[in-house]
Amino acid sequence: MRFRPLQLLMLALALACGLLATAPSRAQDGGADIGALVRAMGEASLRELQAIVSDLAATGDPSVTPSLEALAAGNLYVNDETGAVVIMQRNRMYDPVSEEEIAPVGDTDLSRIRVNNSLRRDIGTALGGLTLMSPNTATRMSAARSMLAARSPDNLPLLEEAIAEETDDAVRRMMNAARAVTILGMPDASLEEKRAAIPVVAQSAGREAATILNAALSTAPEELRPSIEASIAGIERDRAVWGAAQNVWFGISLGSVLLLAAIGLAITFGVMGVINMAHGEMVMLGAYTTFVVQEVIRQSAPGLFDYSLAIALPLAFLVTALVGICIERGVIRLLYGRPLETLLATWGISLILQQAVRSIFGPTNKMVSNPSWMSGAFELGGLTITWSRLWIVVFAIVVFVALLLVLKRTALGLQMRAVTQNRRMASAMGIRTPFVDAMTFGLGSGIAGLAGVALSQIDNVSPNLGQGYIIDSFMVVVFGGVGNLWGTLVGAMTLGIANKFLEPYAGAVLAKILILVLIILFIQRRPRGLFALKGRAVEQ
Amino acid sequence: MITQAILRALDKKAIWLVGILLVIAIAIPAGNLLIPPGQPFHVPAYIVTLFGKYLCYAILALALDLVWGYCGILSLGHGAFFALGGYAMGMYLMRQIGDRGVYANPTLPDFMVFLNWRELPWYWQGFDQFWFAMIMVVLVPGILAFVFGFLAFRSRVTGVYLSIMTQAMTFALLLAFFRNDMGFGGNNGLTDFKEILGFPIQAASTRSALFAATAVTLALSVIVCSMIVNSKLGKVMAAIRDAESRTRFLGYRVEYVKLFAFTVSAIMAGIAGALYVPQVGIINPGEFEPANSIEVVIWTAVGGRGTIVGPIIGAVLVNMGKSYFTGALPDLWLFALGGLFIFVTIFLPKGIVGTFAQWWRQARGPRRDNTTPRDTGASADRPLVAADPQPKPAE
Amino acid sequence: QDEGPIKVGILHSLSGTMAISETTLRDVMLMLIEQQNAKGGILGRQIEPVVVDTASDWPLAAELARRLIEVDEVDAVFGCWTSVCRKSVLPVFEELNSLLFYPVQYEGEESQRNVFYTGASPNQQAIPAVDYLMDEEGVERWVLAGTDYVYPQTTNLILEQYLLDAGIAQEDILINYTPFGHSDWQTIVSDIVAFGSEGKKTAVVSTINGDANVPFYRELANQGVAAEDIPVVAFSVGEEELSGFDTTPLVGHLAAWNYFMSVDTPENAEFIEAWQSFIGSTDRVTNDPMEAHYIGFNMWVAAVEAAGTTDPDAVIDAIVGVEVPNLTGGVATMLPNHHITKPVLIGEIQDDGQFFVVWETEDLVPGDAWSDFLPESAVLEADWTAPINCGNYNTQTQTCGGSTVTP
Amino acid sequence: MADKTDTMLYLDGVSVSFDGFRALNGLSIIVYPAEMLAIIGPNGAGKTTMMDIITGKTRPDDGEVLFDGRTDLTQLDEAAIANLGIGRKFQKPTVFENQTVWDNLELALKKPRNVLATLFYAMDASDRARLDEILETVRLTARKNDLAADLSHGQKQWLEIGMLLAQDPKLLLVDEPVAGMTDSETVETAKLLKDIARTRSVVVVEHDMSFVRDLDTRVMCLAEGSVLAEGSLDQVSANPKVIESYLGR
Amino acid sequence: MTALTIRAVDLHYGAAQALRNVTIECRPGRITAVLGRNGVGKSSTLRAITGINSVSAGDIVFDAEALKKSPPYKRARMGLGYVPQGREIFPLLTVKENLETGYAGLKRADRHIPETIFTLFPVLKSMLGRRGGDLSGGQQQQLAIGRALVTRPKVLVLDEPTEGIQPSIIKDIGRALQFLRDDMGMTILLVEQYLDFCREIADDIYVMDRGEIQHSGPASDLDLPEVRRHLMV
Ligand SMILES: Nc1ncnc2c1ncn2[C@@H]1O[C@H](COP(=O)(O)OP(=O)(O)OP(=O)(O)O)[C@@H](O)[C@H]1O
Ligand SMILES: Nc1ncnc2c1ncn2[C@@H]1O[C@H](COP(=O)(O)OP(=O)(O)OP(=O)(O)O)[C@@H](O)[C@H]1O
Ligand SMILES: NC(N)=O
Ligand SMILES: [Mg+2]
Ligand SMILES: [Mg+2]
Repeated sequence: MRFRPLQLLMLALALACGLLATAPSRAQDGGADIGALVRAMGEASLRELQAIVSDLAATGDPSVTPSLEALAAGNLYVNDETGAVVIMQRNRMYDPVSEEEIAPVGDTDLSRIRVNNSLRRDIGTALGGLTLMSPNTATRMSAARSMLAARSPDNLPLLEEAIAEETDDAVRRMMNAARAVTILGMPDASLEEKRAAIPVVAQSAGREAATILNAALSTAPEELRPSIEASIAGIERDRAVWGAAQNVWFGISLGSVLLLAAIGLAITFGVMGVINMAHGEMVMLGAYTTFVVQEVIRQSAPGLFDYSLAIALPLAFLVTALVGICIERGVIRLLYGRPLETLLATWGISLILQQAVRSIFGPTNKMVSNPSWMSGAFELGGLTITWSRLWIVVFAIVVFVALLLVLKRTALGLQMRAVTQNRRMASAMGIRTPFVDAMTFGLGSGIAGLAGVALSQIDNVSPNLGQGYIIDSFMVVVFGGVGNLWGTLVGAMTLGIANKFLEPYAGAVLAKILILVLIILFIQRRPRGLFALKGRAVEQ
Repeated sequence: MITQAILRALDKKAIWLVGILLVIAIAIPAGNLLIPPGQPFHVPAYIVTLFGKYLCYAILALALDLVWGYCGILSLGHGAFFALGGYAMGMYLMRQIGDRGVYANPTLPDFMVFLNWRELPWYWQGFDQFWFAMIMVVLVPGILAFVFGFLAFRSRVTGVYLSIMTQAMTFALLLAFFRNDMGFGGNNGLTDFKEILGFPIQAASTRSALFAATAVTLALSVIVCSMIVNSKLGKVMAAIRDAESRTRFLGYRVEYVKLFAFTVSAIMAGIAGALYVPQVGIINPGEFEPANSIEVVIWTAVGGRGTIVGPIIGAVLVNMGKSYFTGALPDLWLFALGGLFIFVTIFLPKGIVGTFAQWWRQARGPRRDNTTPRDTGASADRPLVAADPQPKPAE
Repeated sequence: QDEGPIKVGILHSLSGTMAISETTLRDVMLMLIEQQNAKGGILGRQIEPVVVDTASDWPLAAELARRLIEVDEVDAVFGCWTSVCRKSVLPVFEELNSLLFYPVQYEGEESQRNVFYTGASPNQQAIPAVDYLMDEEGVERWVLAGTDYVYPQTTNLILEQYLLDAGIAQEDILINYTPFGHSDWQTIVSDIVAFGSEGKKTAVVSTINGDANVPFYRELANQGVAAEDIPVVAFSVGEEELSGFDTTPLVGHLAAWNYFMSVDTPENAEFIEAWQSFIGSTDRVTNDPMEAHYIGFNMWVAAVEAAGTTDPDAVIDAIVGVEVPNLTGGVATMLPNHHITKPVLIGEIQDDGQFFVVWETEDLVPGDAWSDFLPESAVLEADWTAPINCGNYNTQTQTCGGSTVTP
Repeated sequence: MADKTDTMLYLDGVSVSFDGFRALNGLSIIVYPAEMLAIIGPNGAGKTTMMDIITGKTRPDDGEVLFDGRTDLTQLDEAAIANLGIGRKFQKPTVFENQTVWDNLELALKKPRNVLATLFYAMDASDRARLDEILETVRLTARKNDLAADLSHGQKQWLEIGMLLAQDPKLLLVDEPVAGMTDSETVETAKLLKDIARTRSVVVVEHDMSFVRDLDTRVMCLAEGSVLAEGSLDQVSANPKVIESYLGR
Repeated sequence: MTALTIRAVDLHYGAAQALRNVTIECRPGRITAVLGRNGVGKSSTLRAITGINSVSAGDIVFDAEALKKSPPYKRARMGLGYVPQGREIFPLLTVKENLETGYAGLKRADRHIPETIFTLFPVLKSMLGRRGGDLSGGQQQQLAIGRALVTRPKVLVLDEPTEGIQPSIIKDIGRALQFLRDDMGMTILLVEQYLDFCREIADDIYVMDRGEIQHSGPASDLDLPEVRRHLMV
């Protein structure tokens, strides 16, 4: 099993290419047979693979790109029987050299050729050189990025050639940055070249600019120093500003998570006065609904995966609203007029729901994935904004506004408030109190379910999901002022932003403790929360 | 004057309760130590420890009932006072280990040694003395409650706002005690105790003595609580619970009354924690968990709040249930426990004791019920706009 | 007395925060007992499991441990996950002289006569992982990120000393702690990125606990922290944790364990097969603590067979030196310090949620109860065989410290 | 304004507004010891607000509020004001619903209010006699062991009056005492208040003109937060502005 | 023909009986007044009619339909308007919203506030945006009456509506009730302590004592000595 016929050959090749690599050659017909090298990958160990990759790179032949890309992406497979190496993508096979599609040969076993980090890094560098001229913009971009990371003087001619041909602005900027960084690091580059490189580096080398400039500072000639120093100072200034902006953004995004988690509670607790300890479990049910939706989609319609959240949202709302209505009709209904008892009963409900989910779905984490539009990040000035967070912020605001409209602008909203303020009198005014109660609790629960869909995108989907948010949710609602939706919004955002400004100084643990202490002290100043209702009306 | 107040405290119910507790305090240790295993009345060591723990919980629940059931302050952070008392005791027990720790360091507890602490922090000084530790058992929870209460009651933080703030307090303490830097053993807490007052902590006789001490402390707590609630102060507390601002207009200093009840209650909770630690052998930040404090509320509600026996019965029964079910139905016990809570709320709205008392009274003839609050909503609910003072009519 | 079944206690949390990890261990124990019974039990007697739920409540764990031993009269207990659970039940096992098999990696600094530590101690996980990153990936800057509790704190203390000894500058080490269940990782991940973008090759050593890992990795993925740039090596992330999300963006990040489900050995294939059919789902994964229970259980069986009785004292004497196969093709030996020998494997996360082993120790590493990198414990040694018979024997003073003296 | 000394209650230029609405507008009132003042005025004139200010429930934006000619009430809280000897009956009867009628009165009974004193308080025969007497006065003897919650609206009014008596204050503020009482009860109440006013200062707010007539005392009409008219009832009710805004035609 | 009949009703609070065999007939287009001392059961009677308290025996017939155990909101939707004792304003809703709670049982076309309410109680119009709980006692009482009128009731039940209201508005209320009776044909059941007011507007009276009806007859009976006796202390 461990016998590898090609082992010796490979070793020899590796040595040879190691030699070759020291003298960069762009020869198109560099001796080694690409097909044989690719085929050798099928049986190679990790170390051998590393050698093969550098051999393939050394050929300089663009036709090695597909196989290397596939290898890095984990799409390169070997046929266990024939030893043939193929690319598998979306259940179709291609030849790794010619990129032609191959008919599947029976149901032979394919096993994936495994790669590790350092191999992927090697492939990245190798591909960088090979793909700088690729017709695909994204590929060129990542090639330019890997050139920037490599900072090797050897790449300079290649880069310059590519810059001349480049049509895309962003890619050209990245290439220029890579070139400037390389030049700045070269001892033998001319003063003029270096001088020109400084602003380019400062502007486009990203976070590393200061480090690169600092490194250059130590070797730079006297004349260049002031200009490098000025650039560094400029970068530091920018960084401070962007750092603050970043904290605000992080705070808003944490605030939106808190808002989402708390807003359902602002109904069941804030409006209805039910101390709803099962609120977290409603959030959890929403997340599990997302899981089930994704599971069904994965099984039956993988193409719809990007819509999974759109499908999960209404379903999660319905499911949790229904559960909420059942809880209201079954238990809470019997407890109006003694709100504190609801603490006891909903605690019991929360235990039961948790255990039920544990029994049905098992105690372990469930797999919920981000659709493509929820993954990754984009840059905004000096900020890295992740899509998932951005969408959650947007979603939180939409939910908030919708809820505000329901409560303030609809007949149901008015009736909800009337019923919870004086149930008997509301009934005597002709309001169907049982219906309104059920709807109110259902609405609060449904909104918790919506929060669950959002939280499933950033957190664990496990039976404990809800427990992690319940304390924060109560804190937000109380801090903002019970019964005031705006209070909940401002409360969530304040706590989020305060937390994120404290965290860099105090650390996550102390920040959290400090926030709690600040809330306690704040309540001494405003005993009924941020947006306290005032006047006689409250005291009755 | 004081004797009069104590005499008033000992109404028929309280005398019975104290009597039973004192009998238990003698009988169970005797059944464990004097009757050899295998004899019908032998009490296994397991039962002694277990009930010792339950009785500590009972003191805690009674303490909570004093503020919640009688004064309308729903504390969701009483576990914090319990834990602080426990830590004070734990620190004493830690110091008692002396050089018998794994690193044989005569002053530093083991966890400090392996985390490279060089010397004992100032706040650990003195805990090698039992009397000092006992003073701290009372002072630390007492002072925290006093300061917290002073701030909160003076600013008129009431109802759910107060409840959630007590929860914030215990949660902040939880996080703080988790930190190794605090010097309380991080999340592992304090453990590996050897001796208390020179007696080996695992010896059957020590265990029995601790049990007896717990039962006697519970009896004393019953007397103290009974004395408070049967006095005019008890009526003022109930008045505050039901109509806080009206009580002010009668000239009562609501904040001082609350502060008194809260501090007394915190001290009781702290003593309960101190008795608990040597019996279970560990104190860790888990005791600050908000869920633990909520459980205390639940024991009290199940037993019947606003009564003296209720919280004791609730604490013992719920915990017996938990002990039994976690072994008998490990996969289903949460359904059973959750179901129990729902059942009690709906069918026994005044808790076990309250409801039975009502049946009893009804069976004996239609007399007015004026011991337990009618409207269980009470003043802690006042900020909840839903508070609806009248019983719900049939719909 | 030797009639009827032999009882084995299973003391794990089936509810509360730890249920997510521990329920699987209960299940694997049930499977192992079932298998052993199918083989005829031990000493010709069947084994009867007694399951309790510690509900992530540590005083309750102590109470239940006492009940298992005193009331149910079990002969050995397999249980606990967290250190605090172990610490809380430990006095009970000592007092009632019973056996506890503890299957999870922990901070070390402990050896107790009645406890068998079948998980890794820091020298069997953390140190080899750091060696790997230093040697193979050329890492020069380190972020030690952990949940704020004893295991990460101790491990990081050990690692920090180890790194300083290896010539890493203090400013190249960033230590960061987060609360349990921390879910907002934006700031920390961006700090890591910033720390890692100063020119030196940077890696993250994560002792982040259980629940907090999923949001942490999701944030890593979203902020685009690629393993090629800043690899993260974790000690508490296994197959079970990864089954909670899509690992495609995380391919290449690492974990150090003593077992991976992906290890290709006949024993492991058999184990996985048995597990999946026992649990009735081919989606369920196996992980390191499960292997630890597998080893621990087999060791206990072997020791009981050897001693010819379940009597704890006899088993404690018999078990030291017992060798059983582990699942990765080697042999686990129970050492006199009640820890076991283990291989150390470094795996990279794959897009199917499995680990690809990229490195492993040549030899088995013996578990060290007392770290050599902490000044006070470097001189301590645990040896539960005659003549030392001590969990914390001071090799300098040649005395046994504390009260854990020979019984 | 007039001399502050020898006054029991002295309000000068008191104003307060809520969200821009001026509920009291430069209100000035003087009440002397052992004097009764009846206040009438349209709904929303500010009568209850005035009492809120005297008892410390609301802080005035402006103006002077003195008790006994020297104590500045705006600096004190409710309990301190109550302990000075100012008792109040609320417009909407507020009693301790979960306690018995007897306990309600016991709580109100004039005794030291501090924590330890209440803890060790024991009722003696004279206290008991006093409460029995009050129960007779408010006709609740038969219901002394019933919960206050079980009383009818009018009975709660009486209980609150009883509590006011038990407090034995120097200044009584009585907000609409006869609302919901029968005519004969109204007459009784007037007698009771007149009796009290022989030794105490009493401020009564009422809309029931026949009751005010029975009180036979100085009358003041408030409107829009300040004094509209003052004098005997006949003088005031002849005032066209009072007729216009209050009595109607 | 009656619009509302209470026949032989008993009502208990726990073990205590508050109403004994109470029978009241409200004839359409007339104002029926119920009088009695404090605590005789007047409010209990009205709460039995609205369904807030359930009766232990007897019938309540509204519009020829027996109400049995139907909940208050059904009765309200059938056309029963209620002004409770103690106002029972929704404290955190604005005056406007308090009035709008009456829309619940109305057809969409009817969902507006009748102008008569503002002519009767001009103060409400100027305070539409103020929270109900902030109003003065008398303003709240006016709001409570206005709120009941929004539901366009066929039968209006009022529990001491003049309590705490200034004399001029009491007169207005009297006029308004007469207007509702005469021009709108509304049936009105009124509990009142204020005898002069009753004398002026009531058509029929019932006098209660200790939970029982002691006398019934035309409003002119008010001056009979036996009626007076029941109203004395
Ligand atoms: N907190 C508040 N917010 C807004 N307006 C208020 C507030 N409190 C009182 N008001 C207004 O102040 C005015 C005075 O109210 P007040 O209760 O003092 O009247 P009153 O003279 O007692 O009337 P009534 O005879 O009806 O009891 C009223 O118009 C009321 O609506
Ligand atoms: N919720 C209740 N629980 C118990 N008893 C009650 C309740 N409400 C009223 N009662 C009692 O029932 C009797 C009748 O009360 P009701 O409120 O009907 O009197 P009323 O005639 O309206 O008196 P008022 O003129 O004072 O309003 C009273 O004796 C009262 O104490
Ligand atoms: N031992 C641990 N991982 O807590
Ligand atoms: Mg008023
Ligand atoms: Mg009435």
